[in-house]
Amino acid sequence: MIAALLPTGTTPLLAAAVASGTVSLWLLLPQAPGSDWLGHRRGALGLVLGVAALAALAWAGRRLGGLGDEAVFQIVSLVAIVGGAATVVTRSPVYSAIWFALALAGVAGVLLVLGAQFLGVATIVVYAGAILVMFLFVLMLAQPSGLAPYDRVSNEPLLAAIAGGVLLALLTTSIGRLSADPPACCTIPSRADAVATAPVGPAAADALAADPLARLGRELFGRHLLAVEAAGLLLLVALVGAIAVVSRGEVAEATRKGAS
Amino acid sequence: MNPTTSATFGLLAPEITLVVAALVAFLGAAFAGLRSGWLVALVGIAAALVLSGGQAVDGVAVSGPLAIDGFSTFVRWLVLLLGGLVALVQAGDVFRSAVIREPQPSAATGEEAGVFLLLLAGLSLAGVADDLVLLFAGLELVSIPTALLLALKRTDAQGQEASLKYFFLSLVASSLFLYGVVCLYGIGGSTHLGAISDRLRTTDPGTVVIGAALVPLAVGLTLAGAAFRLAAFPLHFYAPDVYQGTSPGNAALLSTLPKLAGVVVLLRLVGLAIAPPTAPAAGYAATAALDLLWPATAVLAAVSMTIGNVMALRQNNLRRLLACSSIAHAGYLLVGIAAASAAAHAPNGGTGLAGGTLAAIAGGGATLFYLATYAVATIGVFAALTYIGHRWPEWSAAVPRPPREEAASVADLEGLSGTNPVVAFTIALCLLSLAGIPPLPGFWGKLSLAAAALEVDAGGWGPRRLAFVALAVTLVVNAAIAAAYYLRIIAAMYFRSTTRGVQTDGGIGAGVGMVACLALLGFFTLRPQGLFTAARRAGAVVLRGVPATDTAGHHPGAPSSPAGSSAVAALSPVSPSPSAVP
Amino acid sequence: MFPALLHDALTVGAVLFVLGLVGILTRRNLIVMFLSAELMLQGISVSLVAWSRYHGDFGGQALVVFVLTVAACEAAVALVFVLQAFSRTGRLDAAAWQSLRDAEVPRRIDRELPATDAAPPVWPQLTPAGVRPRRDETAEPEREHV
Amino acid sequence: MPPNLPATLLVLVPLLPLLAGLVTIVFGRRLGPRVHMPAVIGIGAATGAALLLLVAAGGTGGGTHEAPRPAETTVTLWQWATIDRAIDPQPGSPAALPGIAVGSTDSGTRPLSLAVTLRLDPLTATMLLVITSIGLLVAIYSIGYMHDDPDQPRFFALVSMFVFSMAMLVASSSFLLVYVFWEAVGACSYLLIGFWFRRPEAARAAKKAFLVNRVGDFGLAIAVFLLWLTYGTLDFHDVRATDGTILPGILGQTRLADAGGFVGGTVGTLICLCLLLAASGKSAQVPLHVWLPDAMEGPTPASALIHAATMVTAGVYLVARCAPLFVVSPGALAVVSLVGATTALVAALIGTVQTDLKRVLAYSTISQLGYMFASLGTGTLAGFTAAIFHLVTHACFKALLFLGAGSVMHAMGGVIDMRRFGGLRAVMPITAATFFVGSLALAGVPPFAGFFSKDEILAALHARGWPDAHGGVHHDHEPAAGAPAAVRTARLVPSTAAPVVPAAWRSTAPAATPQAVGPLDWLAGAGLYRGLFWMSLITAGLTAFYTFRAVFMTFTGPLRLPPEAAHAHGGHGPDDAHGTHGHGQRGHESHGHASAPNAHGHTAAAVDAAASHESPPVMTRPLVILAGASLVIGWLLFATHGLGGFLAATPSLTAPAVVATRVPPAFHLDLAIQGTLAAAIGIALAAIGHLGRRSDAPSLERFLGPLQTLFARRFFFDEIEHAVVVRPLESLAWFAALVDRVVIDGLVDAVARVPAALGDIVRRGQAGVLQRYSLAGVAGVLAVLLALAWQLWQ
Repeated sequence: MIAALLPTGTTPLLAAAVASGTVSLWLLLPQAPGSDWLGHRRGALGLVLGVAALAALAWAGRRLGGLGDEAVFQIVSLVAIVGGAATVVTRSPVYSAIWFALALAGVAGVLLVLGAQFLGVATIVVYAGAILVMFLFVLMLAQPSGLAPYDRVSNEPLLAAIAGGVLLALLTTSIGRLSADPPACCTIPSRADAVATAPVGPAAADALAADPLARLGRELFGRHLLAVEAAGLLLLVALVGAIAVVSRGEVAEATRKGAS
Repeated sequence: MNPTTSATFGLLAPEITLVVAALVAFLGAAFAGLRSGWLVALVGIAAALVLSGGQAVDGVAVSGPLAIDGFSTFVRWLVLLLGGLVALVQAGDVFRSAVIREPQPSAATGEEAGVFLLLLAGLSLAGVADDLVLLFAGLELVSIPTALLLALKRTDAQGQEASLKYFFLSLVASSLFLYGVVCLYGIGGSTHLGAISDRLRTTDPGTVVIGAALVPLAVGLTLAGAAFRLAAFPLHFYAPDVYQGTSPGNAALLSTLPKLAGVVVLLRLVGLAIAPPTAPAAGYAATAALDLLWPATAVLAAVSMTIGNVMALRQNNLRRLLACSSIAHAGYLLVGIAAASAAAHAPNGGTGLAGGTLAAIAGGGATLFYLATYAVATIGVFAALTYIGHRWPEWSAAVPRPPREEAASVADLEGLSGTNPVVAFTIALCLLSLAGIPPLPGFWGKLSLAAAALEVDAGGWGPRRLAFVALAVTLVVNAAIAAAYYLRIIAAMYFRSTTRGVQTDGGIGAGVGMVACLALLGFFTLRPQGLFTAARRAGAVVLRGVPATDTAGHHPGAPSSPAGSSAVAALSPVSPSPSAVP
Repeated sequence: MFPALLHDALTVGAVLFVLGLVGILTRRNLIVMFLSAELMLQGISVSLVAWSRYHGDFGGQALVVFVLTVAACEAAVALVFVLQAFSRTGRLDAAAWQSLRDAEVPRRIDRELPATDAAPPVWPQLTPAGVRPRRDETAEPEREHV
Repeated sequence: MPPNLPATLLVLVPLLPLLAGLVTIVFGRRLGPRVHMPAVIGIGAATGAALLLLVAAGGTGGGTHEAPRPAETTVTLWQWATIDRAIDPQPGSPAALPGIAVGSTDSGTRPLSLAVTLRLDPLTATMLLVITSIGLLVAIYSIGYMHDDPDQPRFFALVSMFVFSMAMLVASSSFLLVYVFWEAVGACSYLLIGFWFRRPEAARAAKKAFLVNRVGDFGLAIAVFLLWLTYGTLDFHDVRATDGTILPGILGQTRLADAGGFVGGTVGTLICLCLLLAASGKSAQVPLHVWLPDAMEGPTPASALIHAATMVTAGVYLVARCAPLFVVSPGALAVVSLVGATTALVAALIGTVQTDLKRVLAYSTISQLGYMFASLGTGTLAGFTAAIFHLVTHACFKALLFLGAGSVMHAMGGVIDMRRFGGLRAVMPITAATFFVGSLALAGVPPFAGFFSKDEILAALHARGWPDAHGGVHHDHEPAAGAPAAVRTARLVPSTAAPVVPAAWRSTAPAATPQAVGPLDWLAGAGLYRGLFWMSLITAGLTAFYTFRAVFMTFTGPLRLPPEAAHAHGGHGPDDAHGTHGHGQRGHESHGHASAPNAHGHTAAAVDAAASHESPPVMTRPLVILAGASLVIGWLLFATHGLGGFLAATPSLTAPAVVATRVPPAFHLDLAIQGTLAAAIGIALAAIGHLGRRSDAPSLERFLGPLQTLFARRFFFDEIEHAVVVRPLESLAWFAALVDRVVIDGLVDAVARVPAALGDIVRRGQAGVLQRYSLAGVAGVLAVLLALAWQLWQ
């Protein structure tokens, strides 16, 4: 009967996962202690709800078929999600960054399962290897010790968690509706036609198995060559701009100090 | 799929010129001690304009991820024109910095100019893109340089705060937009816009299911991305703060070029869902997208213009006031988009020209026309503000003269008609155009927007028509409200006297930019027809969903292809020179 | 009929996207905000690759390459902004930047926060004999307003 | 007259003032003392051209018994813009004109061309002559009045630009152009009210005028949109396309020839009400009249030109021009009349207690404009022509009165408060005499101009209130409702040659056209017009009262001059004039020059009468000319019935429904007597209260005048009169003034305040906190997403 109330595309299990995930996120987000009756219990409660949400989410997922695939996918996506959640809720920014590295590992795993080997490796190399390390430097530089007050409170955690929950519900419902029946207007009387006109789909996906890296390269430097050039420009402008901003800031700083 | 060939690069001559100019500016500044980077920028823009002048306007030239058609040519011209005006203002800004000695005079003008040129190149690429990847890359090539310019042009605390806010909010907005792109890709199965359009309009059940599931997300999130660039509700909050915290030249940039990007995105989105004249039928997902898009844009339009205008009423900081006005103008622009998307799926009309497509084109054309007139007027105001630069405070001869203050509030413009009549006249004319006082171009723009809104379902009085009549009335009411605060500025300039001196240390570049905007406004007042026709053609091309073919045909007058030529001929402005009946 | 892998991968992407969004909305540390934004991009990448696999089209993967590039650029720019912000205010707090706001709105100030999660350690102070005990103002736990 | 001459002249009429204005702007400073030359010459030449046009526009008009044929000439200057698709009128609606080729509607690509087209017809010719001739006289007068002002170039440039804009407004042949120049005259008016912008009152008044007018302009904009939606064009005239098809204009002859060519019902009424809103804004009708009294802060010649004679009549012109649109919406017509008569009465009441001479005249202008609207609202040919007739005569005598007031103000050193001077007939005989003539005309005393035009208005109202009394024919047995009433009555005209009462005149009758009944048509009953007639009659009495109160206060009684008067002509240096004109002379405090020792006492005796003198001839000659005109024009135009017959050839007034109401011109002796009696009572009351008294005497001290003992017998009469007539009248007038100030002004202010209050709420959101912004933005996006998902998936 609950299912009847829910819109097509979502299930009670999924809805429960989203709801408990929302509450858990709210509980776990940094908040000033003593702000409500939950007190120190909120962390434990949040963890319990979070685990429940993850379990429900995993249970609500589709069965992938092979046990090996299934297990691998479950594990890497679990790592990604747990890492992501921990990034968001951990108070210390340094730990947060490290959790983010874990999430990246999970995402890389998901990408590998999805057959995007190059992207999986690139994610690790680009993010974990470059960006994250840079940010850790900055963190160490900027925050030598302890927790700053602004790390221990967050901005409107309840409203943000609700917003996130609503968005997640919307997204999962949309995803769930992908396997719904077509709208009444567009059911083609004869299924044979439908099959005949069916374009790429799961069947075409198998084509990916053959030499994906070469195909990706061909795509990138064939059709998307211009975009590659544009990306080069983007990197150039970011580099030059960043340096210019820094140097100008230094000049301004010097002028300010000289003036005072 | 069209491969990228050397011809592709040939079609991109203007953009490549911009990039080369940017490289010259970068390298010159770094290694050759180039000090006048903005001069390089102006030369580069001029060269790009010359090169783009030779491109074909009619027909579609498709190569790789590019589609050079009437729309992209129009966008490119607009980018280069507005870019040139903004560059003039920015160049003036440098001179101003030189006078007030805040940062080193020419510390990084080469870098600034190069970043700006790459911004223009990115915007132009977004205009010519026929592919989601290139569109995304082009849009990011707008966002990141914009944030960098914000940080480069003003390095004090306010400038930093402005750039920080803009950057982080643009992160959120781009992520939302990108998820919308993901949904479009999920529907389309390809990054090619034409392929996405085909899949949107298909009747194949499997694809229709995907479309039905993802269309709300795709429409809503793409709209969110565009709303941030337009500074429209609900992602408008940054505008007043960022405008206030940055230089007038940057404010001129922010209020025009990202808006153009937003309009390009929205028009492309509407165009995706419109069936070309030769297509058999409109598909479920496409019509659903249009049916979702028009109420959303109509509501956002009404809210944006109302919020912007009422918020501007009591502002005293000029840039803050103009930011609120920019929010309001984003709302006006959305009126045209709403009209286009509603008219594109007329309930009684079929596909192609017979249905509401003509009214849709009216909406798209009106949006582009309004954008051009708005941008020229608003750049004119900011150019004048840049040119004014600083004012001396009131002082008596007995005490030492206090330092100059930046002309930032409405009160700082008092008595300007006496001290700088040309500047005051330019500001007044630009503001009157923004207010939509006839016969200035802003009036023609508002008129064409309202007309486009009223053309929706012009056959009967259904609920959609009532909604659009209400939208048009909202527009007119808002124009009346807006007159109040524009008038306040004009009254300050003309009806107050002052003893304060004006510094006009903004530099000659801003002065030239100001006069150029004035001249353009005057020209469009007397001859709006040319711009109007061009905007309408551009709207026709992007909204008709012309199938992307490699044939560069479709000349309006060519009798060779009957279907195409009649379609185009019907779209081109007919002027049978009516004569009065004696 | 509908591939389960697509469904699950999209769900993972959506969860990551939403987590990142919540992070950027709530966390006030500029660096954590940026990491959250990257998390959103990760979610987008996963979704794109999932669709790419479903459609058998490499455009999605190509788009992910560009998303990665953009992320790198954003990282560079964000680093500069964050560093500059830190050098000016000495904090990485997003809410510290409020000087640009409407003239009529007061500055928003957080509730008072204790300096650490635990109760502040108060060290006994030995007063020399014969001298009246004096309160040391500087030893008072610093209470921060943000 | 050569065939091309009218077209050329028509272009010249606006062009010459435009050139004059441009020349003044460009060469203003270099012209030195001859800065007025371009304006005077340009407007003068335009006046000549307008005179010739009046002859050219005569056409076939003039006949009084046969229905006149419409006379119209159009000249297209250039195509402004072309929009490749116009909205076609909804098929089946009256606007679609069945049976006439409406362009190539089948292809759906009928172009809409926005051409700059001028038109010439009797209405335009009349208006052009009024505008240019009053403009010329005002320009000449200003030579004297403004001769010390350092900003003369700006003044003459603005006057020229105003004459240009106003001429274009009445000559343009498209609603869009009308809208453009509607705004342009508003802008000129704004700049002229704020001419002495260093005075905060002037700047405030200018802003108020602009904002109130924006409300009216909003109405016009909506009306233009609705017209476009309904008729698919904005041109007045028919346009012949190259392929020979005729695109019927809204007021074109094709449409006028078709009895059912105009859309009535809800849409028609809505259009008319929007037009009325626009007209109310420009013509200062209740409740948008609040700007006009404040507009008197401008220079007096500008007040005479813009705020008395020409611009404020733009609303009257607009309604008259759109007569066919109004006639099919009797409800809207009734509202027009109601608004007009209410305005007339309220403004007259307020005028009775004003002490500022220019404000008395301002309220009088509002009141007289109300008369014109009341007349227009009758919807009869007589009503329309009477309104234009009154417009013409009113332009004459009101310009005269304003210029006279300006002359007084000029001589009194800028003082305009009637309590501070008196008995001026001794020092300013010409001004006094001409002012007196103007007052007689305004009061409606025969045989002055106002008498005839007011009589026609009263007659028009009377004819609607008591149709039977005018030989009306009852149609108690109406034919089937399906037959077009207008056609029916048109058929009756030649056969009976008697006035016919359209069915719509009676309260329960259906609309004049067979189409939908408008939502307000129940208003248009005879009872309403009876009430309006009585209101107008009372207004006539009040008009006479306040006019002569002003005359007596200003020109009779013992001679008293304010101290500022001594400075008015003490020296002619620019500084002096600047001091008197430029700086807050409206205040009651003694102003003058701070440096000059105030040697003069405040009493009349102390003032050297010689210091103040009659205005120079360049100022008095226009007064004399206008006085002469006020004396003869009414009689001339009435006796020959020239104007009525002339105007009847205006295309707008040849719509069948209008023509059907033709009545033979007649002089209604009973009405004339009633009107004259009302005026006489008003004058008598004013004389009792003010004739020969000190103008600053408070009403309770009236009996302290020097003639007290001689008129001892009047003591009781005065007291009774005071208790029975003056006191109630005064309290009523004060009440009206109070309502005006508090309620209506407050209402206008409130309308302005709502957006500001809303803005203050919205501004709270701009708290400057980054994450607040992102949260709010994401919430908004989520709301949109949820709405979209719900819409598609529900």
